[in-house]
Amino acid sequence: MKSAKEIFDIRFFVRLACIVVIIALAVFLYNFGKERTLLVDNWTIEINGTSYRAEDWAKVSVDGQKAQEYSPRMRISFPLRGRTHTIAITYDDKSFNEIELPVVEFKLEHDSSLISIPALVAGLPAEECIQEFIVQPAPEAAAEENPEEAIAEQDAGFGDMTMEI
Amino acid sequence: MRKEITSKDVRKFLSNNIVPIIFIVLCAVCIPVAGYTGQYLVDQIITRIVRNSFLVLSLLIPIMAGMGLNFGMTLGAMAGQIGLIFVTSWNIVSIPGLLLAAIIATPIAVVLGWFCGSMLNKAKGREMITSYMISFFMNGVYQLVVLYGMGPVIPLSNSRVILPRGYGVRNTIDLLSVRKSIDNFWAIRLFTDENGTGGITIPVLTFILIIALCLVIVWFRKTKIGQDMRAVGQDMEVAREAGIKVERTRILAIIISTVFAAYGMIIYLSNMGTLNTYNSHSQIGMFSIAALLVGGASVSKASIKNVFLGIILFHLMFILTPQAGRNLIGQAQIGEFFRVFVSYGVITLSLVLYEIRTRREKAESARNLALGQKQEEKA
Amino acid sequence: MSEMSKSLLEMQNVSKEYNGNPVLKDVNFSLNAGEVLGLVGENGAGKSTLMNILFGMDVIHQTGGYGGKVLIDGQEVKFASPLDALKAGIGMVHQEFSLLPGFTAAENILLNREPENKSVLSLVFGDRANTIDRKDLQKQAIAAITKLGVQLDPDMLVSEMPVGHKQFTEISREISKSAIRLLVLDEPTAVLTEKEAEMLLKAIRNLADQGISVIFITHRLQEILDVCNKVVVMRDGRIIKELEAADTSIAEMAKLMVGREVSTDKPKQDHDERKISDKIVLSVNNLWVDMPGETVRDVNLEVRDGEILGIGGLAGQGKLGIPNGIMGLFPAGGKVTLNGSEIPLNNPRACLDSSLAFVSEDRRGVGLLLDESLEWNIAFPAMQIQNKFLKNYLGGLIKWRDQAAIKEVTEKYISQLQIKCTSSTQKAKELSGGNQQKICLAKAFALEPKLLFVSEPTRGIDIGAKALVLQALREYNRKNGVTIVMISSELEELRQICDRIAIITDGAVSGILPADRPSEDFGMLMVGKTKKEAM
Amino acid sequence: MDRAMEILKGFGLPRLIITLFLVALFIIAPFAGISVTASITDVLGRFGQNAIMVLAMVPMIHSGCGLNFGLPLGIISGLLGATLAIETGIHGPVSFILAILYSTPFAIILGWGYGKLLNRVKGGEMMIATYVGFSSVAFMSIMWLILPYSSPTMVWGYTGQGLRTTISTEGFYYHILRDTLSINIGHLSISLAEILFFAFFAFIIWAFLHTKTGTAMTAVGSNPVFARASGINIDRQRTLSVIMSTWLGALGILCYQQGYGFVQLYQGPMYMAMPAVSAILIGGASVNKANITNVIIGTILYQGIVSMTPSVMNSLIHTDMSEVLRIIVSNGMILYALTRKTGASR
Repeated sequence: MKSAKEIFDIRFFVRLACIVVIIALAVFLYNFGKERTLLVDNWTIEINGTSYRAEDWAKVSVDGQKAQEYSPRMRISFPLRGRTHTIAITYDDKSFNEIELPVVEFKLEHDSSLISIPALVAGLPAEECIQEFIVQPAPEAAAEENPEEAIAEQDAGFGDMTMEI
Repeated sequence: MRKEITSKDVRKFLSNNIVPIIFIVLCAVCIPVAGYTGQYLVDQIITRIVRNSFLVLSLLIPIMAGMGLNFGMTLGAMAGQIGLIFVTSWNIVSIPGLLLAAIIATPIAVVLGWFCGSMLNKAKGREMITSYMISFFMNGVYQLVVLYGMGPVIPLSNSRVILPRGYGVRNTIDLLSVRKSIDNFWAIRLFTDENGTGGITIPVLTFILIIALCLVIVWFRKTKIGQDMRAVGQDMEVAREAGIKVERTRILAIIISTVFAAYGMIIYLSNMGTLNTYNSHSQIGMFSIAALLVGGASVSKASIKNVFLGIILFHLMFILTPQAGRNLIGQAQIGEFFRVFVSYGVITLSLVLYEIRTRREKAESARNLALGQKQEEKA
Repeated sequence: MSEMSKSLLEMQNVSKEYNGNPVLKDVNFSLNAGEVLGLVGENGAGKSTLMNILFGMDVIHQTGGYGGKVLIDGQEVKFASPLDALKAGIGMVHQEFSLLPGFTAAENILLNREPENKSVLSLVFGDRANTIDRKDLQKQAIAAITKLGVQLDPDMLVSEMPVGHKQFTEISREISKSAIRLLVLDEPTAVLTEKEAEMLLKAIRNLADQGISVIFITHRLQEILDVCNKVVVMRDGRIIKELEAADTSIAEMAKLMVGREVSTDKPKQDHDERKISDKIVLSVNNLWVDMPGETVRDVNLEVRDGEILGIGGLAGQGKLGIPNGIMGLFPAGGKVTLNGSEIPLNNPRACLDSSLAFVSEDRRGVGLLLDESLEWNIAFPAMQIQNKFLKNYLGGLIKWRDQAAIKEVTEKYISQLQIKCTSSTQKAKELSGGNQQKICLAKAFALEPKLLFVSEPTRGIDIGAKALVLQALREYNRKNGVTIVMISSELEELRQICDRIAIITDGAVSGILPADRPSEDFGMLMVGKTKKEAM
Repeated sequence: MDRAMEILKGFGLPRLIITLFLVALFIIAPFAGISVTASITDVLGRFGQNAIMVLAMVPMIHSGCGLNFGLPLGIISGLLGATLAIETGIHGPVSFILAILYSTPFAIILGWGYGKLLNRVKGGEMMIATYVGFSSVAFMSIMWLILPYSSPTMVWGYTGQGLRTTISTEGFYYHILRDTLSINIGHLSISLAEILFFAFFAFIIWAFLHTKTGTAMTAVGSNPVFARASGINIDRQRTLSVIMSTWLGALGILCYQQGYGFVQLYQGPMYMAMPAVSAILIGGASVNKANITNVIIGTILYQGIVSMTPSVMNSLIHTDMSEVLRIIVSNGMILYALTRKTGASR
């Protein structure tokens, strides 16, 4: 039997540290590399009973990318990596003055989220402007795939010969 | 002093390098017939090297440990695919996605490699056929997991990965999110035309990775474990007498190979851009082994040089033959069948040559004895 | 020099039994530091068992340990494994090389004891991730080679070495182990050329001068005289005599090795005065056989009609190669004539067709179909060679196995040779060694040969079975007039049953003597003295 | 009790599990709404179709060449026979006999070459056999494209050159055995001709193994050194066994085609060795021991599982796991045989 001292030597701790670092790296990569979809939306929206009307014109830049111009009832999706992002909005007020909103920082929680320009313009805190966006599964146009068939074919030797490698 | 080159030396050189020579001749004949431009071919070859060299390199270590061609590298490919299925489902993109896939694939590859290695320890002397059957067997298990386990048991739900019926992974998964992310991270383009297309693309980062793996293998040969593997590969009994843990060393060789194969598969698929869930891995072992053998490796001896020469020659043949077939007979299909025939044929030829050579060496001692008596008589 | 007086190794009353058969009885000897001890004896005298005990080999533990004491520096030791013996500074060089052909001498010398560069990676991947320090490896190897005092290139691949260098590599490996104090060399010169052997003997003296004791096992008695301080002669598991090398001679040692007590010196069996005709049945000229471990180099031999010719000699000298070569089981060359017609070599069928038969020493490997019934084993060669036990249908187109005839012949031999078995359909692997041997004999008898080779017929079977087997052979010879060539390592056995005995050394016949000659004469032949010198 | 354990041990755990699994399937079947008689009909039909290919394993195992992973070579001879027979345009039972006759010389020539090759690579037969099979399939794929066949039933319509991937045996020898001498009891239908066809060849093999040459072949497989010491020409026995195996493979595929209804060319024969290999192993054979009983039991068990699992599984859990299950069972069986300590001589 090995004594406790022999098991818990420096090598043990180095290995433990390695495993911890790798797990930490994995967690970091998961957060850092995860791509989420953000829909920036200029629709009239109702939040907590209050209705916010769509802006007539707005210019929005997510994470400092090239700004996009919005007219009402417009919705553009951005694939975003990582969790924390910023949004900068420029909009026209009623007297057609261009007003730049201070840059808002927000976090994405869901795979697909929707952020509302009118709500942000109205000065609501960012968390309240974001909602989860549930994608309606589009009806499958193509015939349903059947992996079982693929397996059976593969076993019969088909599909090997023309393979690109 | 100039060494005389006798016809015996030439014959020996030919018989030791018969496979690469066949391929060089084959390619030399096909290049003019296929009629591709040199630039196109160079670009294609670079792409193939990028794609395949990691996979082929993973075969070297078991050969060093005397376990022959590791047909079980398919297991590593499965692990790599499982890693990619996870990151695609979680939508982790670009290089972080590939890194995470590699982290996920590693423990799976280690377990599979351990399984494969322990099995091979029970079948000493027929490692190759056994590792071949292991790859078939584990293919079934992989399908069980991917087709019925993913969804209900392993919680994945992304519709890009999982079939609409709620369980099982799609036949093909689009890897757009990670496609060429390592290659394009730092790519140098040469000889492009006005539109910025065509020409030759050199993915520098991928090459750095491949060179790093080569260095790792060179370093590995110099380590104690590398030395042990060479010892075990030459004679298990002598190694055991010297106190080397033979079984453990052999298992380690397979584990390392499997893990490298997993990484290789991730690089390969990220370059390809699509994952054929039920097909990609099943043939990759065969093609990698064929490429290595084309480079002049044998069942018992292989080097990094063989890997690169092999990939260049084998894939040159692979690119050329369909076009050559079309230009020659008017049917590309013949070329396609031909290249498959050549792949299988090369493996067959190498295996046969290896067995014959081993037996010939055994027969040598009798000849020496007869010779000795004759010389005595003369004296 | 008070150190010298204290013995490094001492054996007290060591004894050992295998399954109730005593193989070592009351062995006592001692060895001082820096001494070279010669250990001589015939095969089976107990030398290797003694060494196995010294090294704590598994085979000893598995068969119930040993009696008596082994002392090192006056302390009793019981090694659990060879590794323990190694730790105590005892090393052994075996007869078979344990070298890796693709490694250099230096790599082989330090196999699995390579000096390493510590690297950080070893903290994660374990010690085996350290790289090997090639420079130090070279240095240590050279140190060991210099200590031995031989010429050996540390960078030479083993596969390209002459045999002598391989032997030096093996010995250097033992010496390179730290704290080596006692080295056991098992027939190190057997495979060497004269020059290499000389070098080795010098090296042994060299080691002894450095205070390392050596136990030197050899059959070349001259070497004992050249290099040893004292000699221990073993026979039948006993130490017959301990001699000072300075005051003995080859003749004395040879006599002690093979000699029996006066009462048994005359072979027990009645050598019934019978006339052996001068007719030569089989003559062998310039035979060479490539049988690993039993190489035949140049054998010339004549076998007379109706006699029993014994072929003896020490293990590894090539006596087993002769029948195996003639019968085509190993690559062979030369000329073999049976009754005036030449027999093609490397063709077992031709030998069998010309009424030769062979009972192999390798019962399980060559002699038997272990997974098949006794009926098959006995009837098979006769069926294949002579079309016996077959029923012909359709005018001989279909040769059907005649189960009844096979059963009949099997039962005949079962009763004739008193084979113990449940039935004639029992599997051969289920029988005991002695009964398996009888099956092998029955197989050969069923062929009804004119000349029968029997190789080591009594190896590994108990005494009762031994007597039966020998009796069966003799009867077969007398009744059927079949000439028998019997190969055996046991000289006494040969002397009991044979008419003449040929002794093989170094792959050639060193002499042929009538069986009733005193055993010393054979002993002299065995240790490499020619017939003339023995006279 | 010990005796029972002994028998159990000899039977082998994996085989036991497979048998119990099949029995369980038959017990469950009626509850899942599947007719047992229809299932038995199906299993027997598949048995008749496949048994000869399994039988083709026997000679090579007997002579110590190991499992015949090179079965595709025999199948190719069969395919050549089949296509040549169809090319003649003769319909009906005669075409089946013609196919057998045409395929025989190919089987003998290919088997002879294959045997010579295997003799030069003793010890590495199985791996090389696998790849000889694959290479020959790939080579024949090219040949099917360029050989000058002209029968319109076989050649691609639009190019007029190259054979189709599947050719119907309808009108030639489709169900030539299946529908002859078939016994119908309710839903149970047994094709006597198919079974007799197999029984005939099984008998020939059985009888062969009782002749002088057959005995020599078995001895070669059991202990090649013994056989050589007894004056047997090992190489010749091995070559003979390979020729027999190849010829039986050719017959096997013809028998398969008459039941299945199609001639499958190109990559069709690629993996056909695996089911046959694993069937004989399931039947109790090992890498170097096999007999006719192993063939019969193995084929029934293997085909039973292949035909029963999909229907039972489908009706129970509405998931067709049968294909995956088949891959695991059949390859697992081969793996088990390869990694067993006993019979590890090769």
